[in-house]
Amino acid sequence: MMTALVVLAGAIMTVAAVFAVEAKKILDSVIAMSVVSLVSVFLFIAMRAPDVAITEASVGAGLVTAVFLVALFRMKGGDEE
Amino acid sequence: MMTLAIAIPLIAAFLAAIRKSWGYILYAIAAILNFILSLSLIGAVPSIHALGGWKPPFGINLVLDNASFYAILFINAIFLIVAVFPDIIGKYATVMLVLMAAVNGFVLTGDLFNSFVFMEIISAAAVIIASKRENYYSAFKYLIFAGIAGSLYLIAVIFVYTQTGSLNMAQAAYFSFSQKSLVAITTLFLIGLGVEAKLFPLNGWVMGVYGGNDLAPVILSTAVTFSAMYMMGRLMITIFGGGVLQVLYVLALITMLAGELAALYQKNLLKTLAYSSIGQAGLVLAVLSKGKEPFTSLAYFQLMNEVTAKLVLFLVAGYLVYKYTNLNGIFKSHKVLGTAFSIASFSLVGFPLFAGFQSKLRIIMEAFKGGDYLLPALLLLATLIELTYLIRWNVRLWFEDQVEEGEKGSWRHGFVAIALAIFLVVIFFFPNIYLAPASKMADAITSVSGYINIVTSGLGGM
Amino acid sequence: MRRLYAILIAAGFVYMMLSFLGVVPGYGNIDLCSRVSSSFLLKDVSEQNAKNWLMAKGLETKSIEKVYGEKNKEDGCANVVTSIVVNYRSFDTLGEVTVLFTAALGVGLILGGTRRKKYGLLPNFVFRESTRILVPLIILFGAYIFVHGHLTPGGGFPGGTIIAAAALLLYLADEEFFLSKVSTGALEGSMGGLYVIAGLLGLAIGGYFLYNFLPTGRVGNLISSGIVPIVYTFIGLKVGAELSGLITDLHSEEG
Amino acid sequence: MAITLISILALSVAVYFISKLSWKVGAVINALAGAYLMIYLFTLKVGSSEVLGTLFGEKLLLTYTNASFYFSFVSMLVILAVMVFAIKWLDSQKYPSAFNMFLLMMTAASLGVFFAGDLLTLYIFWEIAVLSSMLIVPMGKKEARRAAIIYAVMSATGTYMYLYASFMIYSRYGNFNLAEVAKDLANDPSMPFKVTVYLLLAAAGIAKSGIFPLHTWLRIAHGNAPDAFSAVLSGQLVKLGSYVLMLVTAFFPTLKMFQGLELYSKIPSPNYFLLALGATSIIVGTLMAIKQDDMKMLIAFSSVANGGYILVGIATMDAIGFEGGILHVFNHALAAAIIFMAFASVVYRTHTTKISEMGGLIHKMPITFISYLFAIISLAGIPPMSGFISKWMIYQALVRKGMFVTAFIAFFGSIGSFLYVFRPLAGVFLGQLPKKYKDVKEVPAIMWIPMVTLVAISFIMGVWPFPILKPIEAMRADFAISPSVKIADASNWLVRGVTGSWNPVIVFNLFIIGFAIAYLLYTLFPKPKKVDLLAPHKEEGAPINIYTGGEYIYTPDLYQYNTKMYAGFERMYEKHPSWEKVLDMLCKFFHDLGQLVHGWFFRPSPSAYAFWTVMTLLIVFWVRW
Amino acid sequence: MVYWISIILMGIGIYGLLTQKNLFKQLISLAIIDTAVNVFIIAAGYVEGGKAPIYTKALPSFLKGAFVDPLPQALVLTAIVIGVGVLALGAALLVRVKEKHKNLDVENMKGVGE
Repeated sequence: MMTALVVLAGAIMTVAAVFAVEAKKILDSVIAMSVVSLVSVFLFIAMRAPDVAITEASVGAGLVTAVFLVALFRMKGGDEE
Repeated sequence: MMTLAIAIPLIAAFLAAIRKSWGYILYAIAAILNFILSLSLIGAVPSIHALGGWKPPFGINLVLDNASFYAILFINAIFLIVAVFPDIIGKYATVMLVLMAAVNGFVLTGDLFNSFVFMEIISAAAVIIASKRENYYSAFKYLIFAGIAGSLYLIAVIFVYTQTGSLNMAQAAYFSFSQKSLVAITTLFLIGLGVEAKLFPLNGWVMGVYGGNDLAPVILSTAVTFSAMYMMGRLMITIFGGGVLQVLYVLALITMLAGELAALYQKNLLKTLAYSSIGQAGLVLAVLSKGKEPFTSLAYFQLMNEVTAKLVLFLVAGYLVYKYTNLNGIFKSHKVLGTAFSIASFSLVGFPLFAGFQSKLRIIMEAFKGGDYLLPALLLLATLIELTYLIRWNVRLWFEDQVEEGEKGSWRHGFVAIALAIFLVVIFFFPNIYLAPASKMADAITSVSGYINIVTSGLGGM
Repeated sequence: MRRLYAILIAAGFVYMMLSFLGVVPGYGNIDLCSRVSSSFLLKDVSEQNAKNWLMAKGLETKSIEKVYGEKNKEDGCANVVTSIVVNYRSFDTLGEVTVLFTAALGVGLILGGTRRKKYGLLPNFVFRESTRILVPLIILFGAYIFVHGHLTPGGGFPGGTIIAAAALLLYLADEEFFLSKVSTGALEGSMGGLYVIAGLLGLAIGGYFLYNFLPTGRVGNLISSGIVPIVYTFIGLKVGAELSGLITDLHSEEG
Repeated sequence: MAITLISILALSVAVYFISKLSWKVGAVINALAGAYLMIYLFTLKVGSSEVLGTLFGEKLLLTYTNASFYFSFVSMLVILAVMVFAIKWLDSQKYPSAFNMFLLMMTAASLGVFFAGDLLTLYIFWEIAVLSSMLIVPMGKKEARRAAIIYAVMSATGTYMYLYASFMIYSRYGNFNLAEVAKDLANDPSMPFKVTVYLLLAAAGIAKSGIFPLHTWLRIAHGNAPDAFSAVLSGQLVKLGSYVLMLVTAFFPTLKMFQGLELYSKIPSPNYFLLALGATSIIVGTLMAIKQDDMKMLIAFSSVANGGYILVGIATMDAIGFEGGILHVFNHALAAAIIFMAFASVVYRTHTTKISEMGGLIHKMPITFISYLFAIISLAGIPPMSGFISKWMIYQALVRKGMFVTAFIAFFGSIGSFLYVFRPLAGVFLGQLPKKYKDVKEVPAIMWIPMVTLVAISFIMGVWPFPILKPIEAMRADFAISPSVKIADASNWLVRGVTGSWNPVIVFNLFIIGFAIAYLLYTLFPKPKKVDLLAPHKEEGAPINIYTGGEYIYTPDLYQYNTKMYAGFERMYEKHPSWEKVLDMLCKFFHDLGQLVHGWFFRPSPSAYAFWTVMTLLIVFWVRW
Repeated sequence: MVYWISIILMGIGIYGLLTQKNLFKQLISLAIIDTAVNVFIIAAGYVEGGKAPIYTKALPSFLKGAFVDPLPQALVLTAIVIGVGVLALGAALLVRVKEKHKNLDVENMKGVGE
């Protein structure tokens, strides 16, 4: 059961990571990156690391995404020109 | 006591965050205190400090042996010298304080993960310093490099942990790794440290960062480089004894030639010097990678000479490049700065009467004694190239027809530069000022059992 | 073509890492007794013979003694990760705080301004008002997380981030909102200073920097584990202030 | 010796600050120091030895030998003359204080080179000499800045080869001491080692004395350096190279070292290689000198040729050749110094070095002219002056060894030298005086006295060469160069050669008689009338020039007869292959390589950085796994 | 298993660094590498059947297999925060790069010079 979930998480992460790298719009990339982070939170929980999971969820996924989005917003879309 | 070397600048940095205007004063105080402190530490060599009272393999420990003692002494002296220039430091005083704490910590620490943390602080602070004068793109490139390197370094640390079960350097030094794990660990560490140590081809950031403003080269090419070279020796020689040194040797030789060649092509003074510091780093690494005694001490001797000379060169160059747009014949108006610049560059080339002569010739001599005919040949070729562009710059700055009116120079720059330049001449006549510390450092670096002994005997009271 | 090469190189990297995996013990199949963490778990670091450890002898398989509810078991943290982060390896955490401090400082130096940058986007009324209600709750939640760091998962960093999230919310909700850099700076500076001073107190009292000089109490109690919750509070406030400052900097412009 | 050298080095720094107050005082102090050193040379005892200090655990030795004496004496002669000359001349210079300092520093360092008893000491003083002279060169014309760089690089190329070889020697024998090394080399069984060391050591001399593959710096450096300093460069510094070449070929027992490698008439092939380089330099120097329009560059190329003569003489491994070569050091030093000082005087007054822009200065600057005339007679090797004797001795050696090709080249060089020395003579001193130099005066006495003194010495040594041959004989005895015949025979007024002997006194008397007859004829016949080149017909008042067949001359420069003086001869090798171009290409190659490295590794975007990082990782992994 | 995931993620991150010309994408690739390394570290401390290293009233009786390794978790905690610091710094730099060079695409950036 757990193994299957981990495999699924891995698949999601891989797809999201590829999408983050290859997406045309940077906004999509940032969101895909935060998906990678969020799914990694699941992996951390699966590996019995609740502290890390909380930190990754708030700091890694939350804050980084927020900072990236604000920065992106400030630049008014890095990929349009 | 030795934790104070990290605590003082750190607390000063936090205080400086409260009021920005305190920055420079706090920096100056911390630099002075730290220098006095590192001088006073001589009585404590060798010893360890277990942080939080937790014994070494469990907790983090700081190791003060001859190598780390002289390294922090040298590094804090550089920070003290930089403290003379409030106009260079400007609003970057807080960052400089953090950097000071981090470099001291990086040198003193006896714990692998802790060294990673300090390395990351160093790179973060260095990126900020590099972004001075709107040099953002170069700083970003540096950040990407440091990011990759940091990740690889972290993986290497974890590999060590899975093998030895602890993060302690002394334990890693004692532990007998399997051949394959040693290869994995040292390869990753080599790349991780290579970025800071300017190993080819991981040194692409150097040109942009050193060439972009006046603060970055002054501190990054001196104190940070010194700490990186120290760590290179500690990890590659003391802790993981020898495995990767042949590869390092080859890469370092390429570094030396590549740096000098690129400097030959470069037309911007700061960038030329940046490349030259790559070349010199290559030389130091090549000698260091011999991993045996006379070479290690000579590597640090050469490093000290190079760092002193580079400090002068970058101080003068940074000052002039941002004061004038056309540097032709500018030394006619800045005779003192010019003299210091010339002396430092001659020392770098290795003309007699200057410090570089002592270290370079000793390196050649020892290499021949060890039956290595390649290193001297390449060293001399690199020196020839180095001489070409340094003489070119000297001639241009002294003798070309002056285009811009010279202004009155800064006495701080003049005083510090000429004092250091005279010191370089003094070193030629009394090389032991540098050579004795360097050989003590080298003794400590090359002696694995000595390092383990320091840690285990430090456990006595616990 | 470029992509093909990139894939080849990335594949080479993956191959290398997989080869390196051979030296790491298999997934989930590790022996804690050979690692220092066993002592962290058992809270018997001070009883271990460090010299033997250094000589890589390790522990024999030991049955776990009663830890929960015991008095004066070393640092007395129920959450072993916290006990490592803030006690056994507190120095790393000091470094970590410094990295964040440096980053916030750097963002301030690179972007910092004295005026709010306006985008001309007016958030709607519901969002703005609900934010006002939510913010105190969020801050309280953050505070809870770092105060309970030694008992439950979480701690100073997530707690601080949650506080910063409140600040972010305020920025999104209100075009005019602008935190004073002086106040956040003062808070982060003083908290960081207090952390170092706590360490120096340890040096003065116990002879070791960051020494846990307070009584550690019973494992599992809120008032336990000496300076750990205090330090985590410092960290939480500091991180909160720092990240709020960082977000402020991202929203500011030179004026 | 040690104390003297070090105090002179220290004095040089003091001279800088004194010169800041008054450069004239500094120049006088320089001259006094030079005079002191000159006297000091005669007080030293040959064979005495001193320890300068220790470096890397090795003693730095100073040894005073006959060779040291001879070379130092020649150097001091030139330097002292220039130092006196500079007392007045410096007022035309931009950096008098620095000039004084570096000149004195260079003097001390050069003496250090000649006194050096081991390879390391020689290297140290050598580098100081190069460094201080390299800093004087860019004080000259605009081009001089480039010249200084080229000079430094060429010199360093040789020096680093030398350094490499000295450490090879040290790692093998554990010794830097020249005498010991000579012994060890004689007994060393490894031929490749000996050949390598020999050639690498010689490289320093080749670079310094401007022998063929590394000769290009002479043209640009001598041509553009401050005028009086060109005299030192050509007269003295180049002789450091000759000294090293003498050390490696004659002081090291090459005949014994390279036993079995004899190529032709008992000359070992490495020596023969050097000899061939010397011969090539004679050709290149002569041919290029003929082409030059700039008088200083012309003499610079003649220095290449004369360096070739010296090397050919030394490398013949024959007693008379050796003596000829060494004597040529003296002759060329004096001649070149006089010529460059004469040029400096001309430039001091006219501010140009272009031959085609000058003319007719003989009436304005007669003493300079006389000095120059005597110097070129010596340089071209025409009998009454000393230059002939050394060349004659070299020919003798070549004939004895049966090296007719080299002998032919040497003769050719001699003939060529008639051509090129005549060009400045005609262009600068003879012919029409351009209008702008109407008010040119002779240089002051303090400037011409050193010139005339050197002329006198050169002249006397031409008539009575035995005093200067004495130390050379002693050197030859020291180095035990066969055959050990007596060459300088003072009691019979003879210099003994192979095909005959040379009696300089008789020759001198013959020349005096010839000169008297010529003078008689000159006074008997009517004197030519002097007219202005553009003189119009006074009678008609029309602007018609009487010398150009009805055409008015718009550009009189073209009709100056020394413009393209040897045009026909030059046309023969107009499109000559230029070694300078080859070296330029080499420079460009390194430059491009730097650009490549820069572009590949340092300039690019973060992607490329990631690429190199991962590639390095993979390569290291692949190498080590 | 998790090792594989993390290593493949690292590979993707490196692929991103190699191919993407947009600086923001490169920063994102770096973030992915960071995450992957964190997963790797936690995986190196996982014990099959172990519990989270927090003491509660329900006590295990043996050390072996009772808990997962807490040390890597502590390290990752630090590493995450460090990563965030670096990434935030990078984002701030990018804002300025965009302002100064008008574009984040490496090939279209203006005024980068040599």
